[in-house]
Amino acid sequence: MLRDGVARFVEQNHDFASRRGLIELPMGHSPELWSEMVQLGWLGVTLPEEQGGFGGGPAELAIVMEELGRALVLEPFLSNAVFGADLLARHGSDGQQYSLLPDVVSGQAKVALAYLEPGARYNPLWIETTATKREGGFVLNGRKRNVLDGVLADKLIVSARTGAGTGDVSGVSLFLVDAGSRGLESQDFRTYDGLRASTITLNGVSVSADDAIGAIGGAGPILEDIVQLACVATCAEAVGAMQALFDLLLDYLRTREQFGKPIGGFQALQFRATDMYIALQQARAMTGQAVAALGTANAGNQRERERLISATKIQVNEAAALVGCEGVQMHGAIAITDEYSASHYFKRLEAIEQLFGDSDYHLAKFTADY
Amino acid sequence: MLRDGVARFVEQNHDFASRRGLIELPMGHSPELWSEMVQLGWLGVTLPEEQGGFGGGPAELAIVMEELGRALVLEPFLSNAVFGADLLARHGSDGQQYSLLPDVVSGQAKVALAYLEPGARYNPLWIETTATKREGGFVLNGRKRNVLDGVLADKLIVSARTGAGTGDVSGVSLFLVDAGSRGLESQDFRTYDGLRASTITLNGVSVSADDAIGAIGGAGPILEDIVQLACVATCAEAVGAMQALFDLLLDYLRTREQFGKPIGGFQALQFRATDMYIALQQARAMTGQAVAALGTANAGNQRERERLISATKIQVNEAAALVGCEGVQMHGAIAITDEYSASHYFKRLEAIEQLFGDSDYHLAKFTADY
Amino acid sequence: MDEFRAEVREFIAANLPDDVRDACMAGQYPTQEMLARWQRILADQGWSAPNWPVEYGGPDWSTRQVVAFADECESNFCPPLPNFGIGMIGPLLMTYGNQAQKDFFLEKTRTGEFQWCQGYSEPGAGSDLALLKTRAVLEDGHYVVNGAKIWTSEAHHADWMFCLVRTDPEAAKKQDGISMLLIDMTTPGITIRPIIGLNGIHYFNEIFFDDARVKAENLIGEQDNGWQYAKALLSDERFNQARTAICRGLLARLKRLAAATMCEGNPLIQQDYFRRKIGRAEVRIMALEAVKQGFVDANERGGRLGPEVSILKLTGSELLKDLDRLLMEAAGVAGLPYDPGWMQGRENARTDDIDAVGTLSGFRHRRKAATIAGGSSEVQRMIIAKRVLEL
Amino acid sequence: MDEFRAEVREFIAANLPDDVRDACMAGQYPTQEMLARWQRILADQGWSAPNWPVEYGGPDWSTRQVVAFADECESNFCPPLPNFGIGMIGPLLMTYGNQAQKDFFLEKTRTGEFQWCQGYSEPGAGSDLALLKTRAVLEDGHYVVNGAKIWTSEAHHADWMFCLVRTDPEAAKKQDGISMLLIDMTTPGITIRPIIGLNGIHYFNEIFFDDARVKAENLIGEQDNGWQYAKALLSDERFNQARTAICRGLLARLKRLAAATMCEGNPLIQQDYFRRKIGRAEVRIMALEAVKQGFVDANERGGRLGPEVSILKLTGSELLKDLDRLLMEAAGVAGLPYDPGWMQGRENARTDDIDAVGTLSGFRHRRKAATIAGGSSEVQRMIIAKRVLEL
Repeated sequence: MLRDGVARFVEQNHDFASRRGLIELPMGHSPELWSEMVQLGWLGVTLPEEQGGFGGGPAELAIVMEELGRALVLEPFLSNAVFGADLLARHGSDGQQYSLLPDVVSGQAKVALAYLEPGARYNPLWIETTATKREGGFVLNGRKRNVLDGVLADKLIVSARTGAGTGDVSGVSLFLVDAGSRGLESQDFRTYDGLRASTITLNGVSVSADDAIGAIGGAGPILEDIVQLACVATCAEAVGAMQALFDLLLDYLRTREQFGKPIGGFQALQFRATDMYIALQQARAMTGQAVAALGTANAGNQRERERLISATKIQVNEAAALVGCEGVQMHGAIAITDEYSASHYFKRLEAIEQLFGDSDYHLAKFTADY
Repeated sequence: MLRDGVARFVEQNHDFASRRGLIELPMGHSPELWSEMVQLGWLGVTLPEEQGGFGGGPAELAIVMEELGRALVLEPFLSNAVFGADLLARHGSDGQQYSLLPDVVSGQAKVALAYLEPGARYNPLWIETTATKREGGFVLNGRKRNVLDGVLADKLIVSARTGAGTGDVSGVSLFLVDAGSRGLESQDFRTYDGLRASTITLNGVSVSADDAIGAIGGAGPILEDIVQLACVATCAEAVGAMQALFDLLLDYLRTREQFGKPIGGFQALQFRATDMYIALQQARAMTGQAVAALGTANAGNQRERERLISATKIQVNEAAALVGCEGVQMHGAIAITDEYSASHYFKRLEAIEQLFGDSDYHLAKFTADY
Repeated sequence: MDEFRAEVREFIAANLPDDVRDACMAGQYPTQEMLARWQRILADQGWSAPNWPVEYGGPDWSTRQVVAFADECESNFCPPLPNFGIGMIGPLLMTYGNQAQKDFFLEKTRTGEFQWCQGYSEPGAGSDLALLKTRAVLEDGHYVVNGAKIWTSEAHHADWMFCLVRTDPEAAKKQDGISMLLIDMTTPGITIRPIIGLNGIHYFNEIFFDDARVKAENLIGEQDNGWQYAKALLSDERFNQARTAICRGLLARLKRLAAATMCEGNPLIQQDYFRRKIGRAEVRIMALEAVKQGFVDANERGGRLGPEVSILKLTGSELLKDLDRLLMEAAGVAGLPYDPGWMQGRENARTDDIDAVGTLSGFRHRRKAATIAGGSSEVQRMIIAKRVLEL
Repeated sequence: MDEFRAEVREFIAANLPDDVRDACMAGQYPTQEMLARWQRILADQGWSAPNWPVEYGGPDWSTRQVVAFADECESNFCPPLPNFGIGMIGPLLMTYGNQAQKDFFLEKTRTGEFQWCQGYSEPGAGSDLALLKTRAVLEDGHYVVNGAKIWTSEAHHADWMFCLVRTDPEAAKKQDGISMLLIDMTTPGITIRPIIGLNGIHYFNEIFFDDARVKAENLIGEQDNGWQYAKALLSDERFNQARTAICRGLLARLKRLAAATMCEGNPLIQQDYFRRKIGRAEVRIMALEAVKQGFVDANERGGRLGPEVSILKLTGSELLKDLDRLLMEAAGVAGLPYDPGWMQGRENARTDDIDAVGTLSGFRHRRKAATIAGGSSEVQRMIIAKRVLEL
């Protein structure tokens, strides 16, 4: 039901031609489309009804992400639904829930998460940015990279270290920082898959103690959790994108003729399409299990859940590489142009492989207790 | 010329049926065939003419190995030509060259190399066997595994440590040990590819100082060199075996019919055969370069040569895995029987992957100076 | 489900004979006597036919329970149950057999008194079953059978064969005109030629029929309709063909072996590159399990499983092969020794053997058949391409 | 050979303009002006047509020298020479062109005054060149050309096109009845539609011919015989298609990038798993080089190279693709930023850019065409399977 609604909305309001146009805009998305999505209440998809949400959970989030992935929608949904609404609803202070959360859910305030650092590669806990205590608050110094949707954000959520060593889970704090703060510099750029991200430099940016999300020094697990949720949501997006690219390819294989017959009649291509199909089924099934595990989380099986999520990202990445590469190769020349959507799917899938940890990062996590 | 001679001899004196019979014999080879090979002088293939050899080098050795590999000959050629004749001719003392070398070249005395240890995995310098000095000689204690052709050997060449740490290149000595020595125990077994190997235990085995090959404590480089030569020779064997299996498969693909046409007409199989062909060409070309590098060796490019040999083994292993596995799979059911030679090629190729270092061992060596 | 698993584990602990477990743990083949003994023990408990309904002596378990049972048996070193009898012909008889056939065959199959083999493949016919040539002509209440079957697993231990034969060579479509007969292996005119496998062990056979007379009452269902029954069987079989339990068993063995194998002073499992290989394999098992679970769930909800179930056989058998290869890789040169005699339990284990390394290659080479027999990987891909992807 | 290489290196060091080298080092596309400037410098030295004989202004190098020259140019950040002109049409004209054509085209091609494009692929014809439909009809000493070409690289910078057209639509075999014309790109009736590539940059084009009149003297060789010339060209091209020099360049870049990329406090290149990936790629390059060297040696000995040379295009392009992917992997999220404008040299490099990471994806996505254009990997495999393996 939710799926049908999202799919119908996306189909009616977004297409590949509009995507190509939006990429060229300075902000890289459609304020109109975004505002309609917001009005449909999607940003509260994981929030209880009393917080203005749908009363859904990871499963509903995954449905929206999958449908957005299918259509390659450029809007900043992940940043605002996960790093904004979901994070604040679960971990925001009373004040933040009262003042900021409604604005986020209603699209009045846009949020981005600034967590990854140049030396971290993919580890969210590798934090060299410091938060030094000062009267009434903290001063932030450091550098964050690949801040997704940073160019749009009113508020940045910044991870910083208030104690312990660079890679430790303890001593981590999260702060809400105004995008226009003094000492905050943002270098915005396009990414190769048509999105926007920023490098953020913090030079003595002041925040108040009230801007902390979660306990000072105790936000490490919160950060890990939210990155895991985003990781699984991105897996769902990838499944949608892979399905769309695969459908496009199947259609092409059935209709495009060469050497006197549809190219789908060539056995080598049939076998490769079969391998793509299998990879996609596996990615979908694993993502389903990871979503379910997030939905029924309890403290007892945390490590098991972490392993499942890493395994899922590995499997999704592998499928994304296969479906993306073969989706271009088997289409042939048409797919190496910007005007045919296969190329956009390919680039998005390749970018997703890097987001929230590549396969090697997750494989190290997955095998940590061997 | 040499190649034609070897090929003709093997074709006339050995076939697959005889191989199946020989495997079941206690010694696992044919004394008659062996004695004819010896009489043709093959054991001196790398020796100068004044030492009773052909005046050949690594290139000629590789030719013999390739032809033996093509026919899956079981005879102990590598042990006696490389670890016997070649090693003694280059590094044996005057006494050994006078007394033992002629016996080895003429097949009067058989030799095996006992160098690999249980904890070493593939590193020839990982030696825990000790040689302790005693009046007039040394006492050996330790354990060696996968001693190829050990069951046939009159003399074992045993690596032992006379100094330095377990993995060091210095402090390594090589000794000639009578197979019947007191304190030497041999557990002989069949390997899955139809050869014979032994586990050797040395419990206080006495050797005289005259039994050392090379300088006491200085034989590490000799051991490394001879293992490298054996490694390249085995690559050549693999090339021969792969070519034979691939030819067998091509013939099958062209003649075997299914679903109304030769199975070689199915494009998926065509593409896979193409990949096998490419892998084989690459393995052959790399082996050729490694052979050439051994033939023109000088001290200056030793590291470069070592890297080339490691790269060659990696490439040969990869080809062996592909050609072996696909050589069985594409044949289908017939190839999973003992009575069809494809299964023997497959097993030999898989065993070769482990001999003188698997791909991961060589990859670590290859990338050591990154 | 956890309770159910615990019950199974307890039963195994109390009832699996030591000698049988030891053979399985050591990686040897259990002997025929061991297999029969264990099937009898399970039969007495009502568990020897996990997928059968209670009216035929089965436990009436859900699909989920059947899967969990197989998993516990495998991980606790039980010998396998005879798949041809329990997994295949039993259910087929329940659906298509007549009352007399059910009465005569089912109970004895359940207890293990009747062992079965499957007569499908023929010399020269390869993966294309519809080409089969073995003829059966009805004469005086008997089908007179002439022809040959090949790759017939365990035929030399079987009492009965379910066999596809051609009864109407004139049929328009080559899939038509085929019938399924139940054939007593002691029938005069049947000869068996052993085929020695890749691992030097007798497992496959070639079977020759020379005017072998089979009672007409041993026809399943209708004459000339055998292709339908064979197809129904194949699709029932597909869950088992994922072989997730065996894969889990091999993974556990791989971890033990990598922990016990030393690599220049450190256990192999501490080497980053090898951990990653194991990890990749575990992820693949999880992916296979996830896909299989999806089919199991759909099946429990009453959905009809289509040709996409071919994924399970295809990925399961490929994974099995790769796990076997990883085991060989972990063993290194320690995996080279191999003796077919010892693998069949005729001699004692080598004393310096780490975790049954001496039979690793035997299993690897036996299981090389997994991607070829029972519909090769190529055939599975053709099925998916044509029937699922409609290419 | 070492001396020769040293001579080339010295020349480059003394003559390659700084701005050109800088753009190449930064991973940008050199501009048309830069390409022309460098070609002119090489032409003055007699090196701008390395594969040409001395009578046409070439250096008369051996195959080995040509390969070494390309290698040194690539590793020392020179822009590439125009392959369509120097590598392809030049040699073709020497063999099949008449004297007037040689006089008119060769020298200007050598100096870079004439730039070329190749009119082979057509909309809808894909990898099967023999299906081409563009018609040319001889009327009053002119071929009147109608039809369209697609995927025409760099056509918007070209002065001339060598173009396959159909002159006899009635020919019995579809490979017959094709001719090769040299077409002035300023001819009335020619329009160019840009095709923006995967990386957002204009590189490919679609070319429409609408009664474009080409002088009959611009026919190569004989009418209806063009397929033979195209085939000859393709096989000459195959050495270059191994792209070993580019692969070596990418490998060096990969090592630099992995050394500069930090991974939780350590350089990525110190991670065992990543070293092994680089190592595997280097081994693959060595294997490609070894196979190529075999062909080069055979060629120098005067042997005729058969269809097996397809290996070089196939493995070279696949390797290129995998190296590009490894570079992206090494860069991680640092490889995400990308701006087509900067890649074309319209803006300055980002100051925080490690080793030109900001154009990595641009090259990767540009080179995704490598396994598709000029005979896709699928076509190469078909050639090997049919013509080498005779399947």
